[in-house]
Amino acid sequence: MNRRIFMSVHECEEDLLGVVKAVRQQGLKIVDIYTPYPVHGLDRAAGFGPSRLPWICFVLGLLGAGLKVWFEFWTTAQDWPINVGGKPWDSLPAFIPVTFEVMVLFAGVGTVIALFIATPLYPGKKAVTPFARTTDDRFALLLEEEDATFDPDQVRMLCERYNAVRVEEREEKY
Amino acid sequence: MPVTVGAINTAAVSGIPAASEGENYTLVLYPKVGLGDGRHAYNSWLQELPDPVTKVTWDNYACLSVAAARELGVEQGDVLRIAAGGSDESSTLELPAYIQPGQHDKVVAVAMGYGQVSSARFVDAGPEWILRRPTVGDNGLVGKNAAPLLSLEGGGLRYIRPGVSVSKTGRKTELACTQTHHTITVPAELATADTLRRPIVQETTLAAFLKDPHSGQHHFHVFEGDLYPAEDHPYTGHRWMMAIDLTSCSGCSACVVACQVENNVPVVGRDEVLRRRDMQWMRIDRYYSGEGDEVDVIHQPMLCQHCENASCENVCPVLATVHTDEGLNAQVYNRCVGTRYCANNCAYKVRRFNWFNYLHEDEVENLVLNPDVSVRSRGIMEKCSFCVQRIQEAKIEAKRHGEPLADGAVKPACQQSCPMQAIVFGDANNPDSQIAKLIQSPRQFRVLEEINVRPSVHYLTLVRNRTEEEGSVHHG
Amino acid sequence: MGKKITTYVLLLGIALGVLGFFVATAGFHLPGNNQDYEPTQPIAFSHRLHAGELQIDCNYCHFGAEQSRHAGIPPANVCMNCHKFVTAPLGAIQAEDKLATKENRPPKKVVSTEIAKIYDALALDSEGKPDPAKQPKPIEWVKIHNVPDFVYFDHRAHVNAGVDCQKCHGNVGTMEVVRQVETLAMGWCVNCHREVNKIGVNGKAVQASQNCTTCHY
Amino acid sequence: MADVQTGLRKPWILGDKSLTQVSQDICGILERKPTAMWWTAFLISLSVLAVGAAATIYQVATGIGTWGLNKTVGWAFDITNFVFWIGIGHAGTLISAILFLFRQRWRTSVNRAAEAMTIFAVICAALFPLIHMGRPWLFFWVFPYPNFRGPLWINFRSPLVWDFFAISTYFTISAVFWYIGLIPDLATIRDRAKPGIRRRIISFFSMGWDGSYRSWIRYEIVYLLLAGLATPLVVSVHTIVSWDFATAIIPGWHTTIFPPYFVAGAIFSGFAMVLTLMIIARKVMGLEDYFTLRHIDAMCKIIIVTGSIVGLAYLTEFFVAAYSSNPYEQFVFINRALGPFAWAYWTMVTCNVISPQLLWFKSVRSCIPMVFILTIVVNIGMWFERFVIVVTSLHRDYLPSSWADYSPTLIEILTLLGSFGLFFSAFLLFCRFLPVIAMAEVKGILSYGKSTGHTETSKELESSTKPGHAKAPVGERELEGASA
Repeated sequence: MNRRIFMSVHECEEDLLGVVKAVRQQGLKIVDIYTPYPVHGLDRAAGFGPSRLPWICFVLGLLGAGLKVWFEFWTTAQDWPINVGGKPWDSLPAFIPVTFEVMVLFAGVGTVIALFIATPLYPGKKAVTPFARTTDDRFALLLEEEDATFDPDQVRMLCERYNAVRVEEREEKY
Repeated sequence: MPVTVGAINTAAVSGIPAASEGENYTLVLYPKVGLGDGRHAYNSWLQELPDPVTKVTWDNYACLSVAAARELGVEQGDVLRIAAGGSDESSTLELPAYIQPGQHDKVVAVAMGYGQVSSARFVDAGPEWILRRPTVGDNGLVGKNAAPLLSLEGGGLRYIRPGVSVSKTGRKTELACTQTHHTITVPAELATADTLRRPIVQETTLAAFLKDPHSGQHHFHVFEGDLYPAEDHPYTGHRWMMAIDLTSCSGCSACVVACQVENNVPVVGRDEVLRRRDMQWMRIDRYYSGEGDEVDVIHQPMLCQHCENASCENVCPVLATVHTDEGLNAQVYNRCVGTRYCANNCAYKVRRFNWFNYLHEDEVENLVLNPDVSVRSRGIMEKCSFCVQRIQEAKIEAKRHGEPLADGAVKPACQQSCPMQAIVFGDANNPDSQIAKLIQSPRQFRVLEEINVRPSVHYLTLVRNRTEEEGSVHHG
Repeated sequence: MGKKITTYVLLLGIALGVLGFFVATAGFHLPGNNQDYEPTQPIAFSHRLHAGELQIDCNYCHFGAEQSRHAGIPPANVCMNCHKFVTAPLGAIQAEDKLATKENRPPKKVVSTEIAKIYDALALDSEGKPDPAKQPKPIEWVKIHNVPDFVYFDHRAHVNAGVDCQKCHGNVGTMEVVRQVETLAMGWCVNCHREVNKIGVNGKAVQASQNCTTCHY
Repeated sequence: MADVQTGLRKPWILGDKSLTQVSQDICGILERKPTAMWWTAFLISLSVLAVGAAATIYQVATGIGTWGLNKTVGWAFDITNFVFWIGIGHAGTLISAILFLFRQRWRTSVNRAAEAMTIFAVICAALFPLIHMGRPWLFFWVFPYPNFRGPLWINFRSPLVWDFFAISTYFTISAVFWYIGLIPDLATIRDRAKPGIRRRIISFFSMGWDGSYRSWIRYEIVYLLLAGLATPLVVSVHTIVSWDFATAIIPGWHTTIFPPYFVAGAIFSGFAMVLTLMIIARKVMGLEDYFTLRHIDAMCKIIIVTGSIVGLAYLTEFFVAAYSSNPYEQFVFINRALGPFAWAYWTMVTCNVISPQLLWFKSVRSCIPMVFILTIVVNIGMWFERFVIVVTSLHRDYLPSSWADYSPTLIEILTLLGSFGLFFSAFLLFCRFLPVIAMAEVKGILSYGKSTGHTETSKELESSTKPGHAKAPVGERELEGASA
């Protein structure tokens, strides 16, 4: 299925924030925004929902810590208990450091992998930027022309009010 | 138990001339403990055996008293020329000085048994690497032969020669010493008065001991209770322990050699001893206590203490040193990766590390390797095992014959060779054993008891045969 | 067309390569693991015949196992306890007997080539009499069950505890040529020690030590 | 939003840069040929590394006896270097993570280089526990993997095992953090690069980053999570390293003060090293506008604080020893100050406690050569701190019979030098091939502290001009953009 995309390119973050707020007020559907750096407040302005990655991080951390405590207990107290320096079989305080490290390792690496899957990002992936300079100094706002009520000319005027340096319409498969 | 001391036969020493006056010294030649008159000079074990008093290996030296050294302006290691009159080469000897507290001020003492042709075989002793220094001296031999300075008098050899002159040559050599701090006290400038003497040896006098068998004991803050549940590690079978009687120990070092022979402990050569890497599992710590030249000597055999709460075990990352259920601190050579953490964390510094591939240097030694003990390669920690190979053998034999293990059936090499029977080893869980009784002795103490590592090696207070109750005994 | 052939050749090559890899690595053992070691011995001694068919007790030849750390390789004298008289397979002797009857002469002593090697080692002639021209020399048996030098295994302790020889050496009585059946890895030893502490050895309760110093010193 | 906070604050980035100028400045370094200075520095580092590698190979081939260790002093240069490098490695994650959580904007100029420094320092550090082993080829025994020994596991009670986990986790998380931070910048470089092999490689590693805001949201969250995880991690790592000593029974090691003391020391030395590197880098690569005197000033202040904490720790150690009435403990500290290694002890005190006090003076903080020298002095001092802790505690412990001295061999000294060679070689390569300054982050703070002129102008336009006011330039840019 094809859809029509309306793109407006801006030069600075204030213009972008302004135009995003304005199009949201008009009830237009934002497909995506391309920025060279994370613009603060844009997520709220664009109405993008919060990420669920913190939950993944939390669960993985718990999993890592739990597995490690169990593993340390199992190896030193159950599988092959060996008397080391008269310490009890289950030397829980001595297990804390490694448990903590494994928790951080699981949570950190797991979250990053989750990010790569969710975004998605992977080595060798071909980048599809709507406009070449969005990784340099341009901010691009992509709107979807949902139905006939979308008036390209009116939107163009709105965008240009926020110093759009370029406005463009295109067909896109999706 | 009263002790009687036999009368000294003064007639036997009447022939010794009085100490010479003025610049002249009396040269005393004495046979070396290990080498004898030199007949054992080919034996690398004995060459590397530290002298019981000076702790020097691989060399002979001229012992001077502290006062004589001060008078001559001599420091340890200064090469001295000892000239015994006469112009020929054989009547002079150049040897490094060793300053010996407690020696007569007018005596210079030199060990025999060195400079033997048979010691030329040690030219390659020790590991081969770029910074190594040779084991033999400039003459290609170990030490200098002092025999030409013997004199023949009345058909007998005289080991004492008065009227020798001692002068400095200006050269200096290092002596390969296994112990470089000689007193039981720490340097005075680095201590407060009450921390000067370390409470690691208990000693008392006979008079005080007869009055109170507990005399000489230190009263540590003994650790009450334990953080850890004791039921995790009950010692229900055998519980191997050792007791060493400091009163009996004469420092002869037979145990040191016996242990080296039994356990395939390598000989490392002079350079390695100089680098403080001697490998003997058992050492005899010799401390001087007392002031100036008036010193008492303490010999304290020191070996792995097989601590119940061994600090070495906790730190090994790979479980190469762990505890057995018979109370042994096991060192598993083939598991060791050589982090040396255990040696660092040993309060007694009894762990030995194979810095190089040591053995296989000496062909003769390799012929007498004990097949019952692994030969350790480089990068591995080793230490006293309480001769666990003998324990295993005795246990299996007892089981084979269906008999309980008798007390005394296991004798580690040190105990076996101790002429004073100062070392007793056995199963402390056997109430009839000798060791079980000794650890109840009022003289019993353990070294560094206050750090709660719970050593399995017990010592018995050194009782000096003195009538005064205090004498030169210094309490820490 | 040429391209297609190249593709087929390549695919075949890959398939063969993968197959070859699996064949080559099928017998892969970690370094130090000599499982399935089956060397040729200087004498084609058959454990199947002696231990299996003839039911000779292991301890008859390997008498060290009960009394010492090593089971030991029997000296050639032990072989001679029987092979002084048993010199060849029955068939060969009967054939010689037949031949001798036919030729009307006393039968010659038949010594099989393998047994002759024992005689050779003991410097005996074919009659079993000392031969001054020969020098006695040891038979160079190849050691199969070998543990590293830092492992001190003791046969005595195991045999006297009632452990069957087959537990470690496999069913030697069925082997024409002896092969190492077990890995002899540390885990294999340890797990047996754990197991027998629970179930005993042949019904007898034992205490198999799991201390490191049991084997390593 | 930026207009609210501006006005009173000074910008962190000088030169009134535009967004594309930032890309131009940072990527320009990578797009030019390396300078003669870079080649000289790189070749020197590489030669030093080669010498160190030769010494290490000789040591591994011959035996650890080629070091000056003995039965009493079992660790010296090896663990000293290890703790030293780990300490250096702490600043990177601290700047990246802790300052990120505290919203310290100045971190953006230094965090990339500091993170790279962390990674290289951790590599240098991890090398020493490896080569200090008697049998380094069996190092993997420290890892609990299933095996044919029973299976025989490892001793989780050993601080060396904790170390192993701490360092590998720290290295992994730091590397991931660093790489995550690099992705948007790699995309910038990719989109600037001419087609060719370089572009293909960068494109591969940029993971198809396109600057989509949906990605940015997740990215920001992950970055925040990683910062939140790395902050306790960075504290835990040096705490665990300090437990190598603190859990031992050797007087001078066995002390509860070590964790905070070590963490403060690590930050202290790490910041000093970051400053050393950045002062060189700003000069050589012309980054004066990005790494300004204000940055140096801020970092100097942290050095004063951490240096003073370290000084306090030295005093506390003496107090605790005196208060303990433990003769062994008391002796160790008197021996440190007055014994055979007193020279090392007083070098440490001079470099770590006395010299950073100069930084109280604004004039010293703003004199770059002075700061440069002081940072090097601090690092010398921190190396000696670890040397003093390791060697003076060991060489005279409980039994006087086993007291021994220690002196390093040539092999040990060359190994230490070699680790510096490795560190600087890696850092120089990093400067050549990757952006030294986090462009995406710097762009984010460009407007901070700037006059709000631009925004006001646009507002003005919004109200006064008609839509479609921006004329001619738009057309030009449209053409320019059409090629995308």
